[in-house]
Amino acid sequence: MTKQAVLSLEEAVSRIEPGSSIATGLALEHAIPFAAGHELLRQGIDDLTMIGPISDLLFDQLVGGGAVSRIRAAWVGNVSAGTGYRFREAVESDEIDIEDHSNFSIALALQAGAMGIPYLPTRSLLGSDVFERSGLFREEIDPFSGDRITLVPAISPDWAIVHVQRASPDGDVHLWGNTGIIDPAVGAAENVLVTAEEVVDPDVITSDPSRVAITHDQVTAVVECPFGAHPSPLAGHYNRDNEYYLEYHRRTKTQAAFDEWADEWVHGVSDREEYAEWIEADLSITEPIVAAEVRYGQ
Amino acid sequence: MTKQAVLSLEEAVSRIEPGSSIATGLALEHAIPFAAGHELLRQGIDDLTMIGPISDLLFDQLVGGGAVSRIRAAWVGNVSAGTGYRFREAVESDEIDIEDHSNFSIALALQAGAMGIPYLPTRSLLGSDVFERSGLFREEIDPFSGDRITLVPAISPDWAIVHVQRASPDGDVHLWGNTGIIDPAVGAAENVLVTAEEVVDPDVITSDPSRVAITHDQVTAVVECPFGAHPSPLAGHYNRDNEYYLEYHRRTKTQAAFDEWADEWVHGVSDREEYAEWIEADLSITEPIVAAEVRYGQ
Amino acid sequence: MASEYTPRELMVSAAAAEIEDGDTAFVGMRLPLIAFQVAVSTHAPNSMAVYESGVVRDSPADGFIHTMCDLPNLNRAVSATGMIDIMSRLQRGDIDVGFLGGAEIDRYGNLNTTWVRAGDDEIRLPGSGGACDIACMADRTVLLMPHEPRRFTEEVHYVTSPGHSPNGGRRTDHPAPGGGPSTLVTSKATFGFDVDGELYLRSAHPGVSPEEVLTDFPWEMNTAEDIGEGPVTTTAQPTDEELALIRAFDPDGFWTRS
Amino acid sequence: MASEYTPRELMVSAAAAEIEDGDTAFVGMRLPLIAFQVAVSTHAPNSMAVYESGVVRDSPADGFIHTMCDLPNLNRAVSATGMIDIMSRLQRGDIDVGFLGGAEIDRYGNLNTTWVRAGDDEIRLPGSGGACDIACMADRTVLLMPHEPRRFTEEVHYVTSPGHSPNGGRRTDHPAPGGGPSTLVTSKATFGFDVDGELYLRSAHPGVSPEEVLTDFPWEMNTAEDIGEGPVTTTAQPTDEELALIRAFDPDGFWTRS
Repeated sequence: MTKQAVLSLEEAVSRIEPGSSIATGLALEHAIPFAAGHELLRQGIDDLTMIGPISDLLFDQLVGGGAVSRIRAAWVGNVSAGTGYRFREAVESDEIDIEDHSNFSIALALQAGAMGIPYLPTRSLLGSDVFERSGLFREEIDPFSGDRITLVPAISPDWAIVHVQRASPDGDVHLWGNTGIIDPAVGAAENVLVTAEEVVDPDVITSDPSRVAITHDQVTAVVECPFGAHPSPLAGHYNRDNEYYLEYHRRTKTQAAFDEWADEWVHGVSDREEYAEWIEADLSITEPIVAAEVRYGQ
Repeated sequence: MTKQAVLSLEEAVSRIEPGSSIATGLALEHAIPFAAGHELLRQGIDDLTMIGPISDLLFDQLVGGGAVSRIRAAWVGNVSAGTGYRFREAVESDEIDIEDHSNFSIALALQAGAMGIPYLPTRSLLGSDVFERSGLFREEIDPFSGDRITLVPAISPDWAIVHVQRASPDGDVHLWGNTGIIDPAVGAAENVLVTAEEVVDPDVITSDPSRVAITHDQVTAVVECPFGAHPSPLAGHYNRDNEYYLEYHRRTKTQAAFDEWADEWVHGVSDREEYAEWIEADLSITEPIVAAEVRYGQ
Repeated sequence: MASEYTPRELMVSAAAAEIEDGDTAFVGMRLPLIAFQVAVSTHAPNSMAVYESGVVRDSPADGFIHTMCDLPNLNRAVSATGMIDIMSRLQRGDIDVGFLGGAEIDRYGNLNTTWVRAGDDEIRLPGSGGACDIACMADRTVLLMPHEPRRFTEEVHYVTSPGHSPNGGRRTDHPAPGGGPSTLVTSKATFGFDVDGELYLRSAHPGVSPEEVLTDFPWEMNTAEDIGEGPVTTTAQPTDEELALIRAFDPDGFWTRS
Repeated sequence: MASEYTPRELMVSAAAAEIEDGDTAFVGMRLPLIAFQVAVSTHAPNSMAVYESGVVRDSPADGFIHTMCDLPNLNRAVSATGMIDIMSRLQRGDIDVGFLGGAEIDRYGNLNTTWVRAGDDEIRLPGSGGACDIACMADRTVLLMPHEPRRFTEEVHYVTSPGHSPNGGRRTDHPAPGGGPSTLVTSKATFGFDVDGELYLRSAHPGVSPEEVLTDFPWEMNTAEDIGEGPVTTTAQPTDEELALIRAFDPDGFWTRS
């Protein structure tokens, strides 16, 4: 409830305890909090349960770094190249536990958490092995129509980690572009860590209350973290670094190869400023579009 | 699905058949589509089922004008003055049927419609007569926890009528400020009538996809209708005309008095341009606040 | 000496006092609109208000608000979304205190704003709005009513906003998940709810005798003293600062001077 | 004479042909990203695409998109919200056609993208993403797969994306509300699903014989002729216009040239 102070990435991530459940990668291939994820690896915070929809690469990296015990997600891999080798090997060798979801079932589970209800009903899942081979969902009869329906129970993560375009120091957030399941996850989570491309004056945020996607009462820590979503894109800030995903795919077929990759890209990086200097591709916005003016007032 | 042509208010409203169910007044005291409502009265479209949360005055006017057979709502009256006399008299004399809701139960009913599911569960209602004296809701046992829970069945109105700040001629909409239950109602409705303060070039709307609240595939008709929400306020455009609400309260204690009021304010008005000239109060925005810049691009 | 003030100004002051620093308050129509602004301007600077139309605020509006949707209540707001977001905050237990009004109340704090009886007739009132939801799910609720004996009844004609269980234990044996009513503020007195969820007299407003208050109820009502909470006190008068704020937030006295 | 083209370019062209003018398509990863852009640029100018990340588009992106979330796919989009909005459109029946891939398929169009068996080993694949939801709830689905016999199986190892009922009648006796698979496009042929929901060969791609296609399946597969739909045809080649568009939307051939 109280307003937040801006923390360093190191300090903010250190508040996450080993064994926590963390929802992240919530905007699908957009605005993935890679910087925060890599800091989890640097600090050796492990035994994590990762929760997400499609996870484009970050979950694979966290698995490769030994941080993960369990995944509750709809898809884990590399959207550019398909397989995430670290995820695949860990699941096949039973090193991590996997709870299979569809994108909608994980969205509904978090939405139920955000709404403070025990479950949400859906017409999806029935007839699939996502339903049949899971002990999570229930089939019930809709008492109004008599139809078969699936109930998806609520998930309330310990943490949601979100990367956004701009936040006030207090933790009020402007976010635009694809948002995936950020809203439900933030509503459902016990704590929210916001990494922001820019920390701005509160007046910037309060100039446009309808753009505010996360309010400070929901936020545990705010970090200013330029390029915090790289290699994923951030609307208005930078494009996707496709080559990074392809290079990662080529370089992480074995654990030893991953460890070498991580020594370079995760452990060899002291902070995000240094990291930003490593990026070779020109990802900058060269054809900006400015949103049409909107006024409030009285 | 196909894009829309901009219609006159008269032509757009004439598409609504007598006997329709209409959700409106969805942003509570903000952006109430009074212009469209008054056009319903001028055209004598009746036997309507009105659906809404708090209805600040418009439902009372529609009842007074004889357009309504049934109301499914959480509150009907005059937020400035309390009682809506036309509503009260019609309910007490059994001229209209009333289905009592809470704000959340009507929101959830429309949200269930928008989500395409038969019901939504809630922890509200149980223990109240909103639940006990209604045949609509069901009490069930949450199969996960064993707790008692209420199921709110979906409502899918024939029409939603929404007033917005700006729309493209195709029917894509920018809307900001309080939105109440506009999103669920638009998702649930078979048809959507958009009255817009301004019809703008499509480029204005597409400059900011995250501001788009209604997409053209959901819209049946678009009307340019300046001052279409008066006497309610519209964010960025005009303030609330409080005196109108008080005058209405003073002038509509009897049906005859209402008829006289309506002759003046509804039937005596040929179009919204003429209506705008009648407004005496200065409701203009004298202290504008411009939303901070947002960029997209690639 | 405190300044002159109206009964409604005292009610606003008493309602504001029910908001603790750090609280999130669910604010609806009328007096609570002013009370939140007073609280956040005085003793509860870290409080926040949510409004079911979609607004979240943590500061007073810079201009009179007739309704939650008036434009000054949107300017510089924390956020503006929609009702599902706001009600979800309520349903998941994030709302500390909600404000409710009523045309009728019974000893367990059940409120009626839907139908009342007048002789053989039934009189239709506007209905619940969000009141039923707030009553069911807020951690605690504060009830505001004009002090008129006809409003105090053994059994409300319609339970719009549920109070405590008649079986004792407040909300223990009640299906609503929130904490239920904690305080009633009328234009003559303030009341609490005891361990069994029954109303008791806590303080009488300046110039009102506790006995006078008690006779307005059709049942034998306990006082703070009866339940071991110490003597019935005199309600604190609004301070000069509070009165100045109330008159700034309601400059024509529309909500608070009549 | 048509130009030279790759098998994937033909698949994109065939997939684009499955989008009718006025359709709303649910588009995921890879080839369908290109196919929608081709369709909306040619025969289906009034079609629209939704992406589960939150974007709705009715025009091609002005730049290569590796994923649905690439910035060119957001620019000048119809709207950008979140997954609950997009999936709600699907669940309420507003999606005409959805695209799915699979590592394995059986005769009823059940798809597996979760676990496959290789000898005694199980190989873990990325999982469903939104595929299960699209398969359950879209009015119809179009399936795209490389034409490799190991992918065609009597029983998929895991039903990620449900197809038709094995009891006949397509989706009649099946709990999923959508219409189920309507077309399979491989790198050698296109297939329909008959009244019982079983795959049948509709057309072989240029240079491929129908017999060669049929022997790749472990069951006796019907052809269009067998079920009275006329002879097996040759799949239409991509037109020069389509190829030019495909190469504009995928300028380095990342998705379509390898």
